[in-house]
Amino acid sequence: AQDDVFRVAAVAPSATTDLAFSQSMFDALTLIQAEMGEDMFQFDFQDGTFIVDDAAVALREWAASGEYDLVIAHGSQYGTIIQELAPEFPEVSFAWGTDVNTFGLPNVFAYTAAAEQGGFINGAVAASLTESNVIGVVGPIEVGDAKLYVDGFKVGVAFVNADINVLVTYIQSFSDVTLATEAANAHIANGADILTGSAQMVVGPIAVAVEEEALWFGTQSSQADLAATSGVLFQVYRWDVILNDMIASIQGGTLGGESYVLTLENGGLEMQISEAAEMEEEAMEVLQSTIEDYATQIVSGDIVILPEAEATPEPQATEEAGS
Amino acid sequence: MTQPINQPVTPAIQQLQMQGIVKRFPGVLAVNQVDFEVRAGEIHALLGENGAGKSTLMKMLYGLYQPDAGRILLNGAPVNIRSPHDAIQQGIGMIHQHFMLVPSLTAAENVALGMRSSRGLVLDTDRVGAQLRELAARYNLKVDPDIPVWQLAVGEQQRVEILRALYRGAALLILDEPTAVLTPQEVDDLFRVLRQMTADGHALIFISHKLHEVLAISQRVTVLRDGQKVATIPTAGATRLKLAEMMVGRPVVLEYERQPVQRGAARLSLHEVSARNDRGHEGLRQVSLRLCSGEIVGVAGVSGNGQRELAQVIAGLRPITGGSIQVDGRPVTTADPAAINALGVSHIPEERMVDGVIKEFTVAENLVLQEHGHPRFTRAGLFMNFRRIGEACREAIKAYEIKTPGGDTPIKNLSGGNIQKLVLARELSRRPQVLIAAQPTRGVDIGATEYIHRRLLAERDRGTAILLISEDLDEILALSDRILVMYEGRIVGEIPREQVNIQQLGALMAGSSPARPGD
Amino acid sequence: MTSQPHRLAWATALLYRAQGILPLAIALLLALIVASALLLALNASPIEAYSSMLRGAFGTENATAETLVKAIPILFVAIGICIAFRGGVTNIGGEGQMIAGAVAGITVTLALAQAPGIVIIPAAIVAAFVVGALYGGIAGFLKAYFNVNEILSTIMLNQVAVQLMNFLLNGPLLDPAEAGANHIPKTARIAEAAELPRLSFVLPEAVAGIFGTADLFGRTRLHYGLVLAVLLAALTYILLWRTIIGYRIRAVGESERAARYAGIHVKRYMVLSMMLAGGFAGLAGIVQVLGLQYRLQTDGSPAGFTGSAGFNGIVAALFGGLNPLGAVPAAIFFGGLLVGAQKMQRDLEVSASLITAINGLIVVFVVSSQIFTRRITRRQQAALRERPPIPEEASA
Amino acid sequence: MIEQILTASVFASTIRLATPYILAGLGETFSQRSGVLNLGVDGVMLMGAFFAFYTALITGSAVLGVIAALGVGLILGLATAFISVTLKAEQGISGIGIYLFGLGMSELLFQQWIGTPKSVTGFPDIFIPGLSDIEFLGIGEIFFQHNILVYVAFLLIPLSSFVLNHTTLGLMIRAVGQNPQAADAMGVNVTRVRYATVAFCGVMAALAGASLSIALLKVFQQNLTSGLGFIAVALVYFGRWRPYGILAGALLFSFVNAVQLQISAIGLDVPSEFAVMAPYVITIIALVFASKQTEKPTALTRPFERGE
Ligand SMILES: Nc1ncnc2c1ncn2[C@@H]1O[C@H](COP(=O)(O)OP(=O)(O)OP(=O)(O)O)[C@@H](O)[C@H]1O
Ligand SMILES: Nc1ncnc2c1ncn2[C@@H]1O[C@H](COP(=O)(O)OP(=O)(O)OP(=O)(O)O)[C@@H](O)[C@H]1O
Ligand SMILES: [Mg+2]
Ligand SMILES: [Mg+2]
Repeated sequence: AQDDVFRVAAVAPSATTDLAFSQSMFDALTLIQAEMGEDMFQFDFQDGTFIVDDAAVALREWAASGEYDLVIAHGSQYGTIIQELAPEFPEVSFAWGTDVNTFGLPNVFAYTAAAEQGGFINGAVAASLTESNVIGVVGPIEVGDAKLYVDGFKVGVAFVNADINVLVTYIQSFSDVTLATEAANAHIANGADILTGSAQMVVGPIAVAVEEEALWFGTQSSQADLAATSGVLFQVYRWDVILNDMIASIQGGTLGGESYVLTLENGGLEMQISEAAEMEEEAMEVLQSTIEDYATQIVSGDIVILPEAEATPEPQATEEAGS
Repeated sequence: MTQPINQPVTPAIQQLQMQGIVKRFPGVLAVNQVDFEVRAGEIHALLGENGAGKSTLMKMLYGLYQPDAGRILLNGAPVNIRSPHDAIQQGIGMIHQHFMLVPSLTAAENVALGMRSSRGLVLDTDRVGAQLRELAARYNLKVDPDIPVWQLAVGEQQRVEILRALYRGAALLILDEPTAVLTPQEVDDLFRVLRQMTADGHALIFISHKLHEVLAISQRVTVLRDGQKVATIPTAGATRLKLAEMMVGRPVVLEYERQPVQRGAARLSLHEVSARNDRGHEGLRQVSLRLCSGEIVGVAGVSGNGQRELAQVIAGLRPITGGSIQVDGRPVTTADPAAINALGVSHIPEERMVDGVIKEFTVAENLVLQEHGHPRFTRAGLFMNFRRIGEACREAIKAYEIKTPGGDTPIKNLSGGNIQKLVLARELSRRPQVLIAAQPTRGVDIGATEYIHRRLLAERDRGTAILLISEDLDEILALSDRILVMYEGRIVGEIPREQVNIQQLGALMAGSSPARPGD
Repeated sequence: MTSQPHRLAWATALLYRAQGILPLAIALLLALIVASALLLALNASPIEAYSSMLRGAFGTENATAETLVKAIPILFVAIGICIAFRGGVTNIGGEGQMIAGAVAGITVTLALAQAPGIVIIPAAIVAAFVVGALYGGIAGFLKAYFNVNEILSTIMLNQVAVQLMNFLLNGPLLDPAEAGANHIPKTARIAEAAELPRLSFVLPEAVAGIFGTADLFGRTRLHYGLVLAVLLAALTYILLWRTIIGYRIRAVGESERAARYAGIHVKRYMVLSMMLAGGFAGLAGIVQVLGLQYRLQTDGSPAGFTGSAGFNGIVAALFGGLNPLGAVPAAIFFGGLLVGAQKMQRDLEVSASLITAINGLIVVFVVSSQIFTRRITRRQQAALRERPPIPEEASA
Repeated sequence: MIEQILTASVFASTIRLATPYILAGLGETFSQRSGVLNLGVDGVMLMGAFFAFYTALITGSAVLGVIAALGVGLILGLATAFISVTLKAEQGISGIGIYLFGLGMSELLFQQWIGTPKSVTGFPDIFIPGLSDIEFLGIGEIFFQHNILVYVAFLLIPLSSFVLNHTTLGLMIRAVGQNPQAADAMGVNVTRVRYATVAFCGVMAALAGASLSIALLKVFQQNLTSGLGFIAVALVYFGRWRPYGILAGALLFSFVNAVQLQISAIGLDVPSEFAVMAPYVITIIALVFASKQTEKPTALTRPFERGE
């Protein structure tokens, strides 16, 4: 941009209030704006563009306008668009996720989240809290960070107690609350006393957890308010962490070529304990320390959650982005 | 939506007058300055050709249309009839040209429809049914209130309509072409009922094309032509010829001179053919017949005794469950309509608006309904050849005196008579060996009827074998060389032209017993 | 609309269209007025909103291009719907048939990756049409021979299709590069050669001035799918109103009984209409892939891929009077509506939901206005009927 | 194995899932029986769901929530009637328009008035005294431990069937859908009847929405129904315009859904895509075998013109 205001534009597939994927990005941008101030940082956000071609139109227009320092396509389904668009507008910096593939383009950032890490911790903690030794998981489609989270969660549970039965249902939809709710009900009926899940339709399962007084573990955004006393632990995507890095390198003249991964290590993955959860002081402290304990082990590599092939890939750094 | 009276009331209409009535439809002046009057205890006949405006005039009386000008007086007092509901309230009932019954409902339900129930919100069809039976007994009409009307023969359906009007206490009853579909016996019964009603003080309006009926039943006749009133005259002293000329506006011939029959080789033969009807019952039972070139064989019978099924099996429109059919000695028992067409069999279907034409299609498109794929009307066996079709259409329009703005007009804009002429033109233009003519002049006026009859006779003299299926005995008698009578799916009698007598015919049609089917 | 093309029919048809515009315009106006209330409630300026909507739809070279791009799949579906509805079958299965076509098409495209475009593209298009037709044919067959209501079956089959796609994109068709556990369900990118060429118009200097570019749509995503769609719209018009098959399809649609009387195999033609409709929807699917997305990808929902073109196509077809030629402007109208709405969302930073609501209002108002259009038409037909009938010297 | 899948809770889940389909389907049945196809059901459901939820959220009363839903359903129903009966608009299109409007408005209002997903107390499950603890075959759990709207839905089935077949109103509805000209000629006010049924359809759709947002799910989110209303319309065809037919369709569809969820819950190795697909496939197959000739309302989607 001409002036010294840093301008960002972003598309996201669902609503900014979805308590999940899209909200995580919106919250991050809002946070950055709060930190840098309105006069230094502004952003446009188009939500609900689950139709890929609608996103394409927005991204192209923003890129062509030349008014934006960074154009974000927040959704792995937008990758192809970026791949086509970026070469046409070499002076514009693009970012897309969740993925680590920059297509070897100098003006494309890629970002993703090592969801299995928080998944592991959620799972381990859940394992230590379950009394029925049955835990229910409601997932959307068996792909992307949803799958990573669920896989990590299962490993975490097994890490603590291999006998615990983890029931997993993928309902093949990110949005079908009714199906998600009945899936959760099925888990409860099969003895689950703890539920978790990923994507925006988890509002259904959360309501079930509240109703059935089961515990809820969340991911992507904090669902503490909705989960109320059922909520325990949430893995929150702090995109602001990596966005700040991107902004820095853009201001430093590097428009892309690098990919970022939210991890416990870089603070991009934040484990938030629900305030609403009714826990005694010491229980709280115990929980705190166990979480930190697992975190350090994961960071140090003492705990390997998933085999190379199944885990979140390492960030790529292309030579342009090198120095 | 509710209707207070649930018992026949004593008629309250002494006199009804329509004064200076005008009704315009887009492009048509349907009714033009017509005065009309009917009194309690009289039957006033309304005569006119297709499109003369009879139905429209009556629909205004029944609140279905609003007059553009003129007024209606009940017992001298002006009334405003905005809907059928108003008309019913005023004690006016109407038997429509196209029956106004809901096929899926029983007779009792059809009567109860729109009336207040004696059980409040809950239906009382059983009671209605019982009362219907009483009423039917009083007028000596036979109906079963408890079976869906689609299962009733046309005559029975009409009885239901009449009973419904009586049940609702109609003091003035309009009957729009009530006899078009009845047998002589049924007509006689109807007339008996009508006379009884007038005796009870009802006022009746009777619409028909059939002059002898008008002469037989009415006290006064009003003739309409092109929406205008020609005259109102007392029936006494009027003659068929006079009325016919008033209707048509020119002298008409009511008897045809005919060549002696030149019976040739057998064209169509059925051997013990059986078939199911729409209700899955046996509609045709071991029917055998031979049809030779140069003759017209009439099939008489009360509607619903298998005539429809007979025409359909011959045309290949209905699968047969037994027997065999041959055209020119070739078996066509399992052939499809296209193949049978190609063998030179033409078929004028009974329900012309449903089977015979496609309403939304143009006159030209309808003219090639079966032959649309014929080399004559196609290019490269793939495209329609509209130039050729257009030519053929213009010829047909001219040759058959079809009144239409042109070949590109949707056929639904034509009058019934002209649509029938088009069907006739289409079927005859294929120079058929065999012609199945089902109810060829139903609902068609004198002018057109006369024309169609002449054409059929000409075809016969040309050597075509014609099977004439009709519920109009006059037509059967006027045209047939032989008459077959159908009853309950069987051919119950054959009478050569020379030996016909009405009583015998009627008896055969009624299953050779006073009782009629459907009872 | 008289169903046989004829000079006079054409003249009047044009006249109808001309006069039909008036109620349409009023309806749009009313819809926008009502929508204004919504906008004001969200303290957004209606004027701004609508001007940005217009700009977003046709304001710039790129906007116009995007409108056309959006219209392409809608038009393909609409063409098929014209055939189906004319043939008397109600096809609500456009979404599923699009998916079926796209899956088949991309499979062929990837299989032929090495072949030249001249081979791949036609092969993919044919595959998409055939499989779309077969998928649509299921509903047609069930209707004709098992009397299964096609509205029910097509609605259900939409869901079946999307699940099949999810399965295939997670397994057999998954992009090898996406082998990782956190893969995204998408196919490999199609070969450059398989891409539908971009469509642009080289303008002579004279005109270039007006458009401000010598290479109209040069830098946009507009692709040759548009040409194909418009071409097929014209061909379908001919099919329906100039050929024997079209005659039979329409006959079956208008009156099954009369069609049987005419010697037409009614059931066969029911299935055929449904198959053609499915085939065109299939084309809509593959053209989205070859012309725009370059790979097939799912978010689990049909709309994610189809953009609801399978439904919008129905509305466009009905707006177009179930006439493929009428469907062309109708589809573009919808394309503009959808693209313009997105632009409005960006400019005013109102939520996508407001846009959806406004689109709903516009559809309702426009369709409600057609009663007035019909009245005008009827008056014109009456005028037509008043022309003197053929003189009849033969009579009397 | 089998007893692992066909647990009482699966049948209970079937009953719960069937409820919105039954409510919406019954309304659509009345509308179609009178000759009006209402494709806007899903949109009206969403509006009903939202207003029920919002009212319950701010007043804390689920009952008021239902009343609000009924109100908005009535308004939208009357609007639909005006569009398709008075303005005689092509019912296929106007329905989609109404759907889009409801879809957008419900989400918009949600964002404006509520913002982020919240949950409400909603209707609790009512354990029918005596019946709810029948152990035998899990009868108690299956039938007698549901929220009030579930009971309402199932009670409305015999009621609707009675109204359609044994009341003067029902007779008028059937007649108007079969032969409006005849009904009109008998003094039935076709327009009024259709307004009544279409308005009722709106009310029922809204109630179906409420049964999701404040009874079954107790949350609201954009596009909460995700197309459920369209399935409900399809089930009307499945049920051949008869209330008990709707019941059969809704139960079949929901049962297969409940079973597929249970199957994946207990970890049987069925690709989830095929599990999710099952209800749709089986509904079609069932219709193939069930199909005799249907008694579709003859005048369906045909506007009424007097004297034609
Ligand atoms: N609803 C309508 N719209 C337009 N024109 C109509 C309508 N109803 C009748 N007409 C026209 O008005 C004229 C009178 O029609 P009407 O039905 O009254 O004739 P009719 O005397 O009853 O003929 P028929 O003996 O065939 O019943 C005809 O030209 C007809 O085409
Ligand atoms: N030689 C012909 N003479 C008269 N009519 C023909 C002829 N050929 C085709 N037709 C007409 O074309 C229609 C069907 O004939 P055709 O043999 O083309 O049917 P088909 O193609 O075998 O079956 P389908 O009707 O399903 O296409 C019928 O209406 C028939 O009247
Ligand atoms: Mg008449
Ligand atoms: Mg007549």
